[in-house]
Amino acid sequence: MNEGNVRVPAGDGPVGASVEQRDSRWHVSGHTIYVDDVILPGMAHMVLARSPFPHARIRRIDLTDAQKVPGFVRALTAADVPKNIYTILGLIGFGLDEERALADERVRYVGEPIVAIIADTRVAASEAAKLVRIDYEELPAVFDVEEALAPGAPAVTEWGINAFNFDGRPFRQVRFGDADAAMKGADHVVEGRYQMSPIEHAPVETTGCVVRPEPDGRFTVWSNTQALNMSLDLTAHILQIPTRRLHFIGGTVGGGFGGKVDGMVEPLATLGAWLTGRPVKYVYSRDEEMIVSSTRNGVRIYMTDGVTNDGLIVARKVRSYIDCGAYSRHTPYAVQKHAANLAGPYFIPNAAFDIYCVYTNRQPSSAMRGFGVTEASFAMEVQMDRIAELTGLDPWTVRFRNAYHDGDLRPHRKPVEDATLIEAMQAAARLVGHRLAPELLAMSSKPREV
Amino acid sequence: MAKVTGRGIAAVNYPTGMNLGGDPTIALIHASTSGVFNISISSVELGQGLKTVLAQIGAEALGVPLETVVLHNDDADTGPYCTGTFASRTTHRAGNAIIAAAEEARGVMLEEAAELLAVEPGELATDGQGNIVVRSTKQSITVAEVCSSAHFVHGRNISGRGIFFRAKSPVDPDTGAMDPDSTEAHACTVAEVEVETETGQVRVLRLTSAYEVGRALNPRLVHGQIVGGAWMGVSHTLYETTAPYYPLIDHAPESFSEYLMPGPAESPVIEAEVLGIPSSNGPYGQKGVGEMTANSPIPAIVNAIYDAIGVRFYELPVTPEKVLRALEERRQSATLEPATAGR
Amino acid sequence: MTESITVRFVVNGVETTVFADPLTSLQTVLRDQLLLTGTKAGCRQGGCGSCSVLVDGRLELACLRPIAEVEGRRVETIEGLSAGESLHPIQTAFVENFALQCGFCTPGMVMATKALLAENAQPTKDEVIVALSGNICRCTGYEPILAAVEVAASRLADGAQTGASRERR
Amino acid sequence: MVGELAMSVSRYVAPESVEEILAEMKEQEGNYAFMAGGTIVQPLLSSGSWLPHTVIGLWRAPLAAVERENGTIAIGAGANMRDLASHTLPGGLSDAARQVGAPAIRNRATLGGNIAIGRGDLIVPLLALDAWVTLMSPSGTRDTPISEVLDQATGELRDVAEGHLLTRVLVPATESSSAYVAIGRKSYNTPCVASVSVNASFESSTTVLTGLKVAVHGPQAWPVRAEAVEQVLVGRGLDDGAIREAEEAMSSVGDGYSDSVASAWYRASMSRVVLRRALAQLAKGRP
Repeated sequence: MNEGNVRVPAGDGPVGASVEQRDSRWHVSGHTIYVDDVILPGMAHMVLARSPFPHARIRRIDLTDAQKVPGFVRALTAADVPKNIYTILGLIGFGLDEERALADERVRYVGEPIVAIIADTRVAASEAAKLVRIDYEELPAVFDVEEALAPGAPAVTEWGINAFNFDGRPFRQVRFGDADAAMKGADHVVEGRYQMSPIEHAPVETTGCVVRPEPDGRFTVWSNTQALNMSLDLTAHILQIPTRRLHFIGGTVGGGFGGKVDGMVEPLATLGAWLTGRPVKYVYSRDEEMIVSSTRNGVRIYMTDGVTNDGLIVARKVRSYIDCGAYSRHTPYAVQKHAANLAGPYFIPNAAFDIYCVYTNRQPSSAMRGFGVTEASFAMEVQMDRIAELTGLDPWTVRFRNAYHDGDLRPHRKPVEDATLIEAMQAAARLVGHRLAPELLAMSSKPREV
Repeated sequence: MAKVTGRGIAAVNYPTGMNLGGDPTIALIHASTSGVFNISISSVELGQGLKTVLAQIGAEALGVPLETVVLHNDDADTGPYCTGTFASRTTHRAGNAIIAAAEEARGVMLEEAAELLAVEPGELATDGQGNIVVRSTKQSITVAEVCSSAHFVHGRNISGRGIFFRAKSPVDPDTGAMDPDSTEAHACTVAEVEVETETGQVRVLRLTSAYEVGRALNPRLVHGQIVGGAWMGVSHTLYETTAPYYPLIDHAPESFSEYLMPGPAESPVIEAEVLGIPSSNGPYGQKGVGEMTANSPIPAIVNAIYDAIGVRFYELPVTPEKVLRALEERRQSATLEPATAGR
Repeated sequence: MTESITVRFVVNGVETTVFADPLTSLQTVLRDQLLLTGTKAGCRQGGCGSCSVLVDGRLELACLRPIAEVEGRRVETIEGLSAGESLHPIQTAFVENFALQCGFCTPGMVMATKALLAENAQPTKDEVIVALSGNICRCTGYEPILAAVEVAASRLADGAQTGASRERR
Repeated sequence: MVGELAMSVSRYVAPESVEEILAEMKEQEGNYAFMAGGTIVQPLLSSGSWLPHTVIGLWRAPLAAVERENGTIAIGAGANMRDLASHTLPGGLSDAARQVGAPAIRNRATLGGNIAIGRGDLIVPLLALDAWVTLMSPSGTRDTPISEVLDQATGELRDVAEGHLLTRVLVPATESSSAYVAIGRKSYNTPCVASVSVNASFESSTTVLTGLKVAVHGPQAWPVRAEAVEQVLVGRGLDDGAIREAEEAMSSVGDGYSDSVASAWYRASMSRVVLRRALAQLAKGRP
């Protein structure tokens, strides 16, 4: 449908009413079936043997001891995976194939999967996974985003440069107005270096799936993915099977926060079910969720604002390094979103942003609640208080003066619609009993008078 | 041991929908013979109340009671395509898709009712209680009767299809010009903190926010996002990291006892007001609220710490160690201005 | 593998016999053998509280007790609290107060609340906080959960009073 | 353990008497693990991380009694944190037990297990109480100071996990003033950043210390007696100067250690803070 005028609810109908959450009676009674609650006859369990090193070459894999564990069923290695090398954003035509479902020659982060063990019980599979003997040659690793881009840094990627390529540049570029000229003309320059930490999603339910091979050649996949169709498409791609063979069931997730969109478990569990003919459960342990699953991006932001004596930001320059870890996953998307949001809710007439997606030997980072924006908001809003302090204005006034209005152009050149920052700030001030100056109270987000 | 308090503010915007678009979500609706409306969709519930709010939207748009709407989101065989639950997109996308599907299904339902009541469909209204009413005469018929008749008398298929789709925006490689969002939500948060100068521990006492997130389709669910997100904001600001010695990977937490998050004792008082100004394109004027709720608390808390002790922090999380080191550096630095602590 | 043993115990009032490796956790037996999957497995490390159950009336984590040590004991799980539509007052309070989002920690929260209110019918807020300090919720920020426990406590206290006054009559 | 060829657990026993436990120990010749509350061992078994040949369950044998006799309190190693918290044990032992984990953990975690991990929070008050432990083995029984079981110089545990059964802990039923102070990153259910236990005797109606025992976890990766602090304070009153010197002495106990919840620097700093707070508690209530 087209975007346009919206419907208005009837008023006495369900929209606008705080009706009870539909699942809540199921949740409180323990009736909700989460993916780990799918327990099937003959079900085997998958546990991964993983890299203990942040960067290493794999010399040899020896399964002899693992195979001796009572209950061992089968091991999967890179050679078993039909399309082992992929990148998840490849599904929407973005990025280069770079990550392997199972590592073959090199591992690039602690916890990278190498061998998938299938056994009768979870304990047996865990035990066998610990008995997979892997001979490694350790390689130098890099963990800092700026060190990773420096000459001579260990190459994390296969193409040698530890940065994602955006339209021929190692960064995404935004240029609006003339930031250099405006910066020179500014009364003050405020510079800051901000660092967002990598953070674990920590859903109480860990990532997982159960796959049952069906007699018609299909696979029923119970998954706690946040995106059923995306996980289905990725599984079909890695297994090189038509999507008609995959029946994904899910829709109820024990906490996501962006952590369950990487499609890490479904392809391997489906392959395991395919090759063993048994239902296979692959659910992350808590330490896997902590150490292996993707995190929020670590982000370093260098932000420079040119400011007038009136507290108006006339120019902003930003260089951000978004740490994707060993593989880019959804981070190039975060770069785009970061680039689109670096002016925040303010009108900044001159802007120049360079945003890097940097590879390091850290566990891959990916989507998490607000990524691309959360760290930008942190930097921008600390920056606003510094501007207030520098210009002798109070923090409210600086924000009101810079707030965007409907019709203002943002650095990405889309005019602002639905602007309501001023109204939100007026309400917040009222809630905490802060008296705003009359001219601030009189403001609105309506288009500026020309 | 001294405890000093401070107050800080932060204001944020947040885009609704996948950056650049290109992210379809489709809904199908069909009626049963007795007037139950089944919505099929593949959008995943994460606990935010998606199934609840989508059923509310469906019932509202169909004009039928909420309890007669059943929502199926569990099966990618029977549910049509959804890009996924992320990017504060799903209520917006799926909600709009459901409205479109509901309009089509409702149109067929009213055609059937019009034929039964010998009036024009335009003369009919639904009362939301399971009846279809002729506006002028107040003559009515139940939705159940209409659905039965559609199936067994006139062979009408009361169903509807809806999609929400924004074509993917290109990005100009040189200027970064793009269309990144459907709408923008806004929030302003005021944080009050207490810093214990002996240990460097920060306690967030209160987070007060005003949220402008379009029309709240289910106010308690919106409030739940705000409160849970505010707690996560506290957690991100003061506790959480997978790399306590960033950028090094040493001592990465492996369990809930090592990975620090605030418990119920550390939760601040959280108050929020939702303004409810409708957006121009969300279902019933909604905007996405799921992701943004952790964003404004973070800088608000950091700014409040500055207000309390006069030290500005640029790296998250602001651990007690960082606070204590900063305070000790100030104490040891004779050249500094008198501390602003305690003001 | 350790030789499996027969273990007899009572689950939600029902005499139950299982045949299992003695060192299998109660959690695994409840979930995989008895299909009582309301007891969740969020970490299997004793760190999340999602497998909270009552053993002989005391709060325990089902992931930490081997099934051999359940012999002769009385185990209560979330499934024992309600039947069909009829919910326990604690469960009703959670529903009405929106004291959950994804719901994964909820059975554990409800069981921890039950253990608390059995020992301390009118807990202070700090006592509730201590009682729930082993149960992790990543969604709600805890505030609605604390509110639900308060409501549940007052309703159960009212109910208990009603019960007692009936007896007096 | 990683690197060794693990064998699945082959045998599980839960004897009803100490004698039977000793007999089993003798029969298995060291290839066994004890399990009491399950809070430590069960997760390792469930994840396949640690699979000893035999697991000896300690819950059936009578090891949980708390008995007072002749100025000594004998605490069974099987007593759990909830039990310990419900008693009024000297030297902050009950306070420390009350702060271990969360209620469900305290209902299971035992004193013996807390000692056997070598880093348990209860070791701090036990060191400051000069506690002794009773160790039984197939070849005999002996009582040993806890400071010898946990090697103060290296942090290594001797004779607790291997070859010996820790049956009870002996602490003096002291009347002396004591305080236990711990700092964590959160209020509840959180690992200690630093903790200290002090036991003091005073000259009557002054704050002059006639005797003092201080144990701390924070300066070193394991709990230790802080003798340097004791030496500074004994014979002096708890005035600001003495406390400042005591804090300096605490700095000499160790530089702290780093883990996921705190760095060595912060631990060392908080070790001084917990000492300061504990001494303040002692001074409170003195004339």
